[in-house]
Amino acid sequence: MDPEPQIDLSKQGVVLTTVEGLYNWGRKNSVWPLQFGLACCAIEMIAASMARFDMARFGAEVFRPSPRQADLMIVSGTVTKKMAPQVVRLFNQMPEPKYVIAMGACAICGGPFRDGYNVLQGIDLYLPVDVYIPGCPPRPEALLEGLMNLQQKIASQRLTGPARPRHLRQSAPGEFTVPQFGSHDLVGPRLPKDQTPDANS
Amino acid sequence: MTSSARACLKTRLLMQTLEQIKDRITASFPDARLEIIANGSPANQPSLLLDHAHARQIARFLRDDPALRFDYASNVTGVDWPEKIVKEKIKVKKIIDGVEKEMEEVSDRKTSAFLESVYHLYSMTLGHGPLVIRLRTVNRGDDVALPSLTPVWRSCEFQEREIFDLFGIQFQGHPDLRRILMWDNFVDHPMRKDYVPTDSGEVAL
Amino acid sequence: MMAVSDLQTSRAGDSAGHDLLEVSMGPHHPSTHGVFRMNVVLDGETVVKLSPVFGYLHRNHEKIAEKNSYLASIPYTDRLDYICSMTNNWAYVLSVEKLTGLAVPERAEYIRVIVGELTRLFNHACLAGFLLQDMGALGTPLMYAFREREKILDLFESLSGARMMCNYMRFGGCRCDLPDGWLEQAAKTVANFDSFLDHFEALLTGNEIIRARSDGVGVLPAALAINAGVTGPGLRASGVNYDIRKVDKYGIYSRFDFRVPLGERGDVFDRYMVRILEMRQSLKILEAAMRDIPAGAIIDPKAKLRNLRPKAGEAYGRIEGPKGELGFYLISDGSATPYRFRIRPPSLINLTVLEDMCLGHTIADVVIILGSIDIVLGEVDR
Amino acid sequence: MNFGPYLFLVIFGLAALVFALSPLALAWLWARFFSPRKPGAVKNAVYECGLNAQPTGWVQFKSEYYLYGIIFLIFDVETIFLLPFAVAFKGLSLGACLAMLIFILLLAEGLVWAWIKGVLVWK
Repeated sequence: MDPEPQIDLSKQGVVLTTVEGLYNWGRKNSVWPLQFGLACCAIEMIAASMARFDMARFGAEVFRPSPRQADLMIVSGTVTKKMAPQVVRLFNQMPEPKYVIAMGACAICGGPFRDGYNVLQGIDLYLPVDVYIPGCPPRPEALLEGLMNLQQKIASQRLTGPARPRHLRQSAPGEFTVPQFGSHDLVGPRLPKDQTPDANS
Repeated sequence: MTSSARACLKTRLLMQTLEQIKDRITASFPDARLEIIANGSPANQPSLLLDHAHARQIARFLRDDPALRFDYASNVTGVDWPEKIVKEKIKVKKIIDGVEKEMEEVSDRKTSAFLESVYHLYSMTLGHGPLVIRLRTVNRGDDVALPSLTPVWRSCEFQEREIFDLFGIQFQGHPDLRRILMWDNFVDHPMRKDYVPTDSGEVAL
Repeated sequence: MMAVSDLQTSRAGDSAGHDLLEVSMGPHHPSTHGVFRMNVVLDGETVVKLSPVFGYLHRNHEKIAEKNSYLASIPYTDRLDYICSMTNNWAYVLSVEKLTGLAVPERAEYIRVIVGELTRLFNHACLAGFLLQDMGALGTPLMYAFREREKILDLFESLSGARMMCNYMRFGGCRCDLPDGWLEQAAKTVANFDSFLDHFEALLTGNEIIRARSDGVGVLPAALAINAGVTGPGLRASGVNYDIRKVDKYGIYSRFDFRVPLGERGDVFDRYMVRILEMRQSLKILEAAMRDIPAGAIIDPKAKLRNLRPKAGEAYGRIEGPKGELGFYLISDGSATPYRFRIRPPSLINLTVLEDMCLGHTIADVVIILGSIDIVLGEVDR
Repeated sequence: MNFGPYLFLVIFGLAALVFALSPLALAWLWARFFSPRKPGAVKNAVYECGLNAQPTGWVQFKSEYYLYGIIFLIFDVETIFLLPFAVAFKGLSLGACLAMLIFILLLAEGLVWAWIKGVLVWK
């Protein structure tokens, strides 16, 4: 659908859209994040949801404590090896469609604590991450910008065709293996490198 | 007269009393082997090395003695002293052609390897401190047991568990000696100097 | 009441005609202020046994610090108690100054007191906000507290460049001087912080729901508090007069006259009230410090920062952080990296008595008692 | 063909039924065509704060909870009966008021008995 007629029509109060457009428009403006704070980035995430930076403008201020009612997991803080199984299990217990934002240098690659013996060097070793937000901690505006990037990503997802997202493809795995505690380190298969979250977006 | 100088003055008052404290302890525990370990930094916090047998009784004495009243164990630290070759200049007295002269000789000496737990004690009732006491294990290998001071000060409970978890010192008499930070079936003691972390298969950036 | 010691796991003996339920308020739980876990054994709704589990945010500060130079460890201290980065810097820098015997110029001492007390202000305000959130007042007190915190973070940002991770203090002084206009802005913020506190107290202190929920809940006797090493507002709420600003007189705290508020019963309400009163005393210190801050250098010129190699020796320095006694024990062997870098975590040691305070209370009270201890997991697990 | 006064009731019922079932049918169709079901062992496991849940749910609860719940239910149902009585209160004869009074007093007496027996306290 080319946008020009759409814009002219919407000036006269007539909205033209597709089923997909409506479906994605509804989803992107009510992304419910999981109440899941790990470390310093969690304080910046709380500050982003408070009055001054006001995440409510993006419909994302409803922090759901239970993974059953959340669509977005903001991994805000250092994922340690002792916490990694819980993070992956929580992500598995969230209903589809679900997204992951890796907030802060620690969630992306271990950050300043990269060579700690108990620190997982990035959550994308076990989970498909949709948006990476660099910073230590990223400012609340950076988190909001990451949220906008995610909203654009949701808006551009297709319902049918080969390029549809992971949760709409029967072939794509619905569950990610939870790592186990070994005697020296975490054991268990990691996310294969080629499996980017969504082939097309 | 800024802060650190004033702080040194205050601890200096304790400095003289460290000898007095040592004498006070040996007065009531005659066969305890105590040793004052100097501290090179200007912080002026020398420490008192206790022997295993009397450690807990001396600790209880330090807490309950009316003149000392060290009722608050602020900080318990584990330190790993692996074996080191130390090049030392030893002053050797030699008789050279009839005259006794002091000669300096360089020789390397293997320091003894041990694990250590350091207690910083303060007194909330009398307001003085820190009194630093140290406990050392026999070696770093099989005999790494130390008497636990948790029955005397409950603030050592979690800190001694952390030393057991990260250094491997077995605290005898600790009510609940389990790992506190690492997961339960973790076997290494990661804060030891010779701990080699497992390579996480990650390409170094 | 069943003796705690002879308790097995969840299917314990049902002497009272019903089973005991073992539930884990696990690493991911809205009331645990981060990734902290408590294994609670419940007799109906009453807590019979509570064992805390730590380590979910053990980021190995002490191992990394052994590979870092003394200067490189300063940004890591920001991330210990990630709400009060300035006071963490101060504690570390104080113990390095003890290790090396560095002197601190007057102006730097005043700046340290100002930013330290500003940190204490918004830490206690946020604590009250989170505590009320645990009691069920979702959002409102926390919104007020975070609004004030944002004002003080603006001050820190204009001073040090970063909102939360200031990395501002150095051995022998501070990194940069106050930008012009900063003191007036800080004076304005401190002036209307007083009226914010009046609003806050009007909203909270007299509220009978809060009194009903917190009077006599989680009582901590003074003797147990001393023996278990509880420090900070939790200790003073039990009536023990021990404030390291008065005991050690570090920095220039001896020049300010401020009183140390003490509680009587040591329950959740006393811990809340002591913090509110401490905020008022901090305001007095701030006004005095901002009034007579001298001009002058802010760092000791001969303080070597980059290649600091302190003589072999050790030092234990401590300050009265917002959460309790925050201490750094440094052992140096003459090289550029510390031989041992130990952090005395007030939050972890204050949790020693969590079980003693929670026994016999309902699980809803456990949430409030944990909230009143004020823990931050970055400092608990280090 | 006169269906009498009940025709609109049937239509009204059917409309309500359609109104209720159509979103469900739409959702079912959507799920069948667009988003395939992918149940998994971890996804369907009990959520226990991120941990592996040991099945301790089936625990014998304190009996006081059960009694407390029953008493609440009784008085909840009682208020339903009181509603028509309160609405028609003005037009009632003395006999009706007496009967209602007996009904209320009987229940109040039950509450007093339960209170004395200490059922309402489960500490």
